[in-house]
Amino acid sequence: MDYSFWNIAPIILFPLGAFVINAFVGCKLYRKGDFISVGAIFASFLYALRIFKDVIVDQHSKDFYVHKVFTWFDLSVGDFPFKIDMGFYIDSMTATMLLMVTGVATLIHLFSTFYMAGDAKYGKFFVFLSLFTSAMLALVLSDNLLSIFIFWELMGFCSYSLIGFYVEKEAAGNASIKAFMTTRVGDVLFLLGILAIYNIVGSISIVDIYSALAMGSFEGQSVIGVSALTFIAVCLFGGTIGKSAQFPLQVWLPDAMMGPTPCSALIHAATMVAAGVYLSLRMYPVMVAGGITDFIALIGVITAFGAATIALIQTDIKAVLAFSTISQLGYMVMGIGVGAYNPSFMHLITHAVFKACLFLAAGSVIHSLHDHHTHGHVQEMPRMGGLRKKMPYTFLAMLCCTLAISGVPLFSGFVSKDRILGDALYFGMVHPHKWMMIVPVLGFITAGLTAFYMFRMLFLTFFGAPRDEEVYNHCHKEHFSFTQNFPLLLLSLFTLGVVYSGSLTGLGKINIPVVGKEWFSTLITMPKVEDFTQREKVKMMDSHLPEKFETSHYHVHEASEMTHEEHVLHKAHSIGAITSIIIAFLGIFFAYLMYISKGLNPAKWESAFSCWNKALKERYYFDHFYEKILIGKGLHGFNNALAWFDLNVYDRYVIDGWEIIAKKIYLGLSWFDMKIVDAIVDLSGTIIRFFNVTLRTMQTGRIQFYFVVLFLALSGYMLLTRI
Amino acid sequence: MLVVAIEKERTFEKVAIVSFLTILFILSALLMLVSCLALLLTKNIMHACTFLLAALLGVAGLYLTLHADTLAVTQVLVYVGGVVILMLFAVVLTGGQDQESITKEKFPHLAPLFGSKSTFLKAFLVSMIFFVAAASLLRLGEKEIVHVVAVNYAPTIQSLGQLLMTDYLFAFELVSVLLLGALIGAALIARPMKK
Amino acid sequence: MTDNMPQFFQELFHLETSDCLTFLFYFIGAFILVNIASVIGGLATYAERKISADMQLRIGPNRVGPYGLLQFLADGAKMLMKENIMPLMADRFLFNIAPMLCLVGIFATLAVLPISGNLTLAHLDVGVFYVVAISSLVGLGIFLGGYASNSKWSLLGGMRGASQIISYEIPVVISILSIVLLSGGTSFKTIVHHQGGLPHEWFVLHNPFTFIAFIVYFIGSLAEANRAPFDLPEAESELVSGYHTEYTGMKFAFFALAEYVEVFVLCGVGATLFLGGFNVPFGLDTFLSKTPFPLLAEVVQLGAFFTKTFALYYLVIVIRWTLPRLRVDQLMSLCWKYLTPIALFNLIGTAIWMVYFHDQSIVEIIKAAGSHAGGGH
Amino acid sequence: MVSLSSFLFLSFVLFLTGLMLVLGRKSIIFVLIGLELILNAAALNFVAYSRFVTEKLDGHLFALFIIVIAAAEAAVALALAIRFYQLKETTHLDELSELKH
Repeated sequence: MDYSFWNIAPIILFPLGAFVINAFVGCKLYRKGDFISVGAIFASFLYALRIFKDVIVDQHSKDFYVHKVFTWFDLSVGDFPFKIDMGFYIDSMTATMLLMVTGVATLIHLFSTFYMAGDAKYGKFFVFLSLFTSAMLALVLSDNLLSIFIFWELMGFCSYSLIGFYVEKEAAGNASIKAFMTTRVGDVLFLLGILAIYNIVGSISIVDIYSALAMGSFEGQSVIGVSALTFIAVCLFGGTIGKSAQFPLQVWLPDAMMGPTPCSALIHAATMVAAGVYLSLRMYPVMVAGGITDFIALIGVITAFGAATIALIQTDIKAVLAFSTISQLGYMVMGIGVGAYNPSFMHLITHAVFKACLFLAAGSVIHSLHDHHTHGHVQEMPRMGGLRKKMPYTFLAMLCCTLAISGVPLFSGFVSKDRILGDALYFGMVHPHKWMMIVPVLGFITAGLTAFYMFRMLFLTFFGAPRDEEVYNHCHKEHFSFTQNFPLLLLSLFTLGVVYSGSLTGLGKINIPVVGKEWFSTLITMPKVEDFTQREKVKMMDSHLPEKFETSHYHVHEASEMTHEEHVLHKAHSIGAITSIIIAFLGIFFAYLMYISKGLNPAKWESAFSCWNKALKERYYFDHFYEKILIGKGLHGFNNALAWFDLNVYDRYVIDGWEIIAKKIYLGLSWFDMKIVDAIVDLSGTIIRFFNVTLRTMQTGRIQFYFVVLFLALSGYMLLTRI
Repeated sequence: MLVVAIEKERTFEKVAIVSFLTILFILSALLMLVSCLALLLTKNIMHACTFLLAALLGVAGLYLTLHADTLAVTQVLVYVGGVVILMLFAVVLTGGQDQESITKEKFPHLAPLFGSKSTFLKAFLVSMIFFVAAASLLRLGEKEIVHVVAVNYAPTIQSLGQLLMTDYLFAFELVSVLLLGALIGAALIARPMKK
Repeated sequence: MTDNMPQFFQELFHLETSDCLTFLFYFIGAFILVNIASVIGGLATYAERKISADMQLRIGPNRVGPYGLLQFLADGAKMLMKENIMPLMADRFLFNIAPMLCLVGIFATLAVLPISGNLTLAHLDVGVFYVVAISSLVGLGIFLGGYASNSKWSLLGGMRGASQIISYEIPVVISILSIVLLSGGTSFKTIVHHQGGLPHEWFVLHNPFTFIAFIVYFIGSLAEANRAPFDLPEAESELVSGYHTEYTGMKFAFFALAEYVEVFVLCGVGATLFLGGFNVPFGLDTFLSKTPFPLLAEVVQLGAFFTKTFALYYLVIVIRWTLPRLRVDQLMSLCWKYLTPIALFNLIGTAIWMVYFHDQSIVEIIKAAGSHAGGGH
Repeated sequence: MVSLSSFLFLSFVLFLTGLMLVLGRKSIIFVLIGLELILNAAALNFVAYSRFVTEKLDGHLFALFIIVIAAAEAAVALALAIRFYQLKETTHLDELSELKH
């Protein structure tokens, strides 16, 4: 397929077009224009499919990439280069991301037509949804950091507007501002990173950054004392922390659940939060060169473990899912940290799929449970229970996804999480600092916790007796409806591990011939920086230029004897796999004990770990810390200090002082004017009067007298000039 | 009035011509000087006009000595035929010639310079001395020790006509405009006052 | 080759030309011409009285000399004996000078009058121009005469005479200019050479414009000489003979003589300019000059010139006794409103004619057309 | 011999008399006569130089123009004189003092 502009651009332009149409004429259209949004995203899904088929299935070469560029603006003056190019960068990772985003988005659009059916601002929802999807797709396709940053901000805006969709709820407004602000902190760091890169490399296109890295143009450079690479790596990772709600800045994601569930599904589960991880994946070579992989790993594992622990005691179904998202994102970041490049990307894809499915299922559950008193939807798990009979399809989807996320073999979760944990273990063993073993240990514990709280949620909602009779009776039996159940089931279909690993168990033990070899792991590998030095950019519009893509043969040393690391790696993986399976089932068993067979009494546990429990409820006091201390004491204090300075020092001395000086100058000037200028004026007056008197008598009025004067003057002149 | 024959092609011997010319020069110079003197002394305007006539004829004679025959004839035609008669008409039209004597001088001591005949003679002599002194002072004489060459007496009217029509065409046209202006202007100014 | 009278005499007497000798010859030449002119002037008075008498069916002077020919001498003698009276308050100096000026003005023009090929006193290159210039002195003389005699009539006569002469000088000069234009030079010699002997070769019949120029010239010269229809200055009835009322004796004779000689000169110039001057028809003079007696050529040329001049003179006299006198305003309007414009257009006409017909006269054009039509070669 | 300086002398005399007349005489006509003399003096100079020094006819032409312009000037001046007489009944120059301060 030829990668001309009009084969790639429609992916972005369809949702953008839908956004524009809906935004302006949406409300007048039939069904408020939802069919336009769905159709648009489906069209871009088809295009993405076409690219996916070409890149992954046809080319199937690890090094294939397409890089089409056009100059956005060129303000370079003299030898100062200030030229920003925009363009597309498509390689296997982009193709998969495109497919995942468009696929999930299409299904979510479909589901939201069901979920938002009765809503007053029905059309408006789709407007923001389309805008968001186009921004996300553009980010994935873009070839340089600046366009990534632009669409990054656009997504931030869409998430802000969608979180604050139910404007009437005051809490929703606060949550949207909170989300926007916290991500903004991350964005500032991200922008700093971009500027630093531009300052050193002179261009911010990914290809240029890689070639700069290869040529080592970063060495020796330093920004504010810190070595350039580490500074840039930290800043870029700061962006990821902000966007993917990592350790310090994860407070906004739980509150983001105020928005409608499909939006949470799409934005706060599958795509937007994944963007942070996608950025780190893209900039992985910079991170490695920056030497902050350990730091990343630590941040990842802390986030994962912290979020998992908080999820244990959550009662709201969406809160549980929110914290599980944070924890899984923590896993991905840890994967990057420990060097599991491919597994972390795979986990990103698989997590996007089953988390979206979980959220949609939760959405359909919430949608069907009505509370007569508040006329709102019930989200509290204690009021649910026993919905299995009422909502069989939702239950089925929920079950598959919960199995996937808790890492049960045969499911996609296990495939990706196990590889991450394996690499983490290997990382722990190989790492010079022994205490780094904590990373795999916490990783495995978090896996267990995940399994426990997911199944806790499952049992509380679908199993056991219905705790709230009235709600339960009112929930009508669910019959298969295309918009509600089809997306769920399709997504749950994709949670099967075989889809990604090509082997039944996911460990490559039992290969299934039809799917072919491990397509995922072979295609997406860490970008080798050296290859990028000689690849030039191809101008966007002049399609007659053949794209340059080398298909360097990835020399896979087949069955040569295993080097020492690989031996250790293999050993680590086998241990990792076994332990993770054990822990997963352990978690499930505990959940079963506690909630189905009531062997364990949750109340007793709570009382045992009361202080721990309270902390969990307060979400480790992060919110408290931010509101009270960081802002209350820090910012307000700083603000007051500034105000004081402005009032007392600046106004008093600078403004008023100037007034005094002005007065002095004025006095001097007036004196000068009086004494000197006036004197001169009078002088000229007297001179003129003097001349007037003397010259007047000359005019005798007799012509001959004038002749005489004339003649004398002339002759005098003649004589003088001659002598 | 002496009639001098100026041959067109043939040139007399140098001697003849030169002597002719000197005679002519002396006579016309004499005529001019005498008329100038008379002009200075006469009180009667009519006499002044006749003396002016004589002076101008003298100048015409001088032109002849300078081989400017066209100029001499033009001089006679324009001045004698035109200007002097005009002057005479003007004199008659402005009340004859008895205005001269009264001088309304405010500065009596300057009167001699502007009034009586004797001062004129004195003034004239003084100026002559002044001229001689100035000439010697400025060494006018030496500058052009010009040898008197017997220039063949080519008639000038032909070449003058050509010059007028080629190099000085602009001046020629300008003069025509000037004359037109003078013509109309004079006629207009001298119209009798409508009392 | 002799060119003018002094050289003619030198060759005649084969004398070596020295300075004072040439001067002498010029003097002799001048003397002869002046006398001839005065005699002609005198005869003119006689002729006029005879012709006027004849026109009025009376006899005219026949007492003095054969057929009254010597009448003018008698008049001259009378003038000499008359007492020179000068008006009391007259301006003595100007009173005496005025007649002198007139006479000088006229006799000076004789120098250039082209009597014959060799006998003209001086072939001035600016001949025509010179005649016009010097003849303007007459106007001055008349005015001064009028003014100097300190009487109202003579003053009026003098002013009228002067203004008449000045204003008629313009049409005369312009008509002369058209002839000068045709002949390409202002000397009489070139003008005469441009004309042939036979009438059709004369300038008068050269083209219609020159014919009109001749008429304008003739009228102008009449006015310039204060003759006949324009003799206002000495109009007997109103101004008691105008400017020379106070003049008696020889001064009056000067005025009268000046007047008659001026008419002769103007007719001579007219003849030269328009009627072919001393050209003899059928190239007789060139033929005779080759014969042993070159003098005969001169005589023949003289004869041609004088016959033409006297013809014109006769015409002038006849006009005097036929046309009534013009009023002053008619006189002035005739000059400025009719003659001058006609003369100007005439000048432009001749210029156009010259450019268009390449200086050919009508007869030549007809001949050329004829030969051209007949298979011209 | 007749040389340039003699002509210069003559023109100077002319000029001087002209100047005397212009400055000395009270009647307008006298002033104009003086003016004519001055102009003629200049023209004479031109012709003298053209004859003795340059041998070209430009001097003659210049003198020609001087004569023509002098004639025009004389005409206008005399017209003014007549108008002056009509206004002031006298030709005495001192009457012409309106421009006094």
